[in-house]
Amino acid sequence: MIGLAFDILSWVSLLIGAIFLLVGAIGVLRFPDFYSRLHAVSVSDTMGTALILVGLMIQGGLSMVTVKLLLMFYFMIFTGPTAVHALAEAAIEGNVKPFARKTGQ
Amino acid sequence: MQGPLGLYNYWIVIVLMMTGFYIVIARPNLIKKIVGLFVFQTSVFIFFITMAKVEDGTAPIIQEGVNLYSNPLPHVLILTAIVVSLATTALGLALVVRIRESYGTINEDDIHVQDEAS
Amino acid sequence: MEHLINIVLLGLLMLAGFAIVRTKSLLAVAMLTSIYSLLSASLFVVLDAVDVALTEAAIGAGISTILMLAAIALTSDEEKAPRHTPLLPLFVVIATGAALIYGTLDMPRFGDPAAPAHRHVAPTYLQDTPTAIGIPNVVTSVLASYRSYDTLGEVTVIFTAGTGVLALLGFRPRRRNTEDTGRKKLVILRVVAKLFFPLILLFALYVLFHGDYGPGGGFQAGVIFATGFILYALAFGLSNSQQLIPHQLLYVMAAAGVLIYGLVGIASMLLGGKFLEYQVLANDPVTGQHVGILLIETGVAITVAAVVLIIYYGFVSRRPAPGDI
Amino acid sequence: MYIVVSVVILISITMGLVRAYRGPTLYDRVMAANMIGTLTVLMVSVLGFLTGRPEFLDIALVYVLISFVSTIAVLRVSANRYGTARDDATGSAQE
Repeated sequence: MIGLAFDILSWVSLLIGAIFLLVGAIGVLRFPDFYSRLHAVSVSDTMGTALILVGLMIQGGLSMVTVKLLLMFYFMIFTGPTAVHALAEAAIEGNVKPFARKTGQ
Repeated sequence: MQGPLGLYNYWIVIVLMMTGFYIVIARPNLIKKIVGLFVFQTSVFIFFITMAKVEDGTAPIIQEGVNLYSNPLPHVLILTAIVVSLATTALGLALVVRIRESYGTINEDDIHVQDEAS
Repeated sequence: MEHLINIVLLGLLMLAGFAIVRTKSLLAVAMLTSIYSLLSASLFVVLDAVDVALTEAAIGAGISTILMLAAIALTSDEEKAPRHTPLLPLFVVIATGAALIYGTLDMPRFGDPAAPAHRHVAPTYLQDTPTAIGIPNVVTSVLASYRSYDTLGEVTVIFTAGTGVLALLGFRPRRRNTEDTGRKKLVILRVVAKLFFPLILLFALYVLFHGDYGPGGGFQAGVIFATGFILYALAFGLSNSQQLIPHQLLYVMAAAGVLIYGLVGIASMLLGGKFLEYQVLANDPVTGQHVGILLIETGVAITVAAVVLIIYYGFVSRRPAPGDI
Repeated sequence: MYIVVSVVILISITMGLVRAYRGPTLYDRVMAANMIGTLTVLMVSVLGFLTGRPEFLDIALVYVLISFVSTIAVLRVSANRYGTARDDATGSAQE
């Protein structure tokens, strides 16, 4: 019974994480300019990653696997935002203009 | 998968290999050529690893209760080949940097023109 | 089900290859190469080659890409159109590809357990490794024990490449404080780099010593070690990272690794065995194997780390302007 | 369940690859490469569970580090190459 509850919990977590990843990827593909696409990336970078890793951790149980997943979680929660921040800064420096609506000058 | 369809993996790898080969022979930019070489090398690695795969096998790290492993020998060969590919890439890029310093360009066509002029 | 993932990954690889051919900006090409390498590394995981996947990720997607970026920084970014029509190369490529595909028709089908490649020595390695070598990772046992001559050659190749790059590019030490230390926009990167630097080195040691039991080993550990220093150099500038590890020390390390490897071989000869026959290194043959594998893996890691750093510093220190990569 | 997640990840990687090919700026490509790196890490972790040998997470850990370092590296190169005059000013002011 407890096992089933944990399974359902991890599946829900994995599924919601997958939805976040998909939403982020669609955003990266469809958004009109660089900065909004960067915004979409951060969705999959933080929420999607976190939920999928949590789902896997529930599956892993109390073991070395979960420790490694926690370490990965720690790494990714730092690297993702740092990389995105560096990207945004480099883009500003490289004179990438934000998207502006053509009619409302 | 039975019949010739069971070979699809090799065919795709050959397409990849030819992509790299095309970049090497058709593009005049020297760094692009090295990228082509890199693509070629990587597809050769995929070719070998494909050959090592055994249906329903698992990674060749011995574990209780597992009987069928993939072939470890190609893995060893490719592991060392990847390290050699690093060595060749680094040397090639160093040569490109030196060529750029003496010719002022990394375009093969321009280098030929300069060579014929002198 | 794994077939599906396999096919999709191969399709993505073709897409990436096509994008590499079509893209003109070399920095973008380097990015696409990194993606190509990451994708092939995940393909290796699907095909059970975990050690290879680890190596490809660290070397192909990591160091090779960084070296390409450093070379592009020293040369130029845009690619000129070729002067000749691509028809002849296209013809050559298609003809070669057709010949190769014709050649594959006689090959055993994908994943066939009865293929000749799986019949010859591989079963012996898989069967004997737990008893004769005593470690679970067969790839490490073949790499470091059964075929340790090969690996010695490999380490020498790496050493030679380091020497070659050093001869071609040389090394120009930087004066201190010529670089942009303390620029505000790097603050976040610097904090994260400070946080990660010791962890990366620790992780490299884990990969080195855990290589007997899981994916890993000397080559990967050396590259990860070097990656840690490269991250430091990217965040804090070249001269600061050279204070951390002076280049004279790197020369010594590059040679010392190969020497450790060779000396293990000579030690086993002096103790009455053959060259690189580890059984004689301890009272118990299995313990001897353990000791030998650990020693030579350490030697490999030292050489690889030193050579990768020599190559990286060689490229970066050639930039005249105060710039970091 | 793992299958569903890995298929979703593969679809997302495809979208990222399309973005990396289409550009239009270098930064878009770097962003796509970074995203593909993250997705690959997740896929390798999920694959470990799918094949029943989850102890191979070391590979995923290496991927995290490598994709981070190469993203930073390309940004530093492009900053040195395309950076505005502001960059050089601070550099020479300190010399």
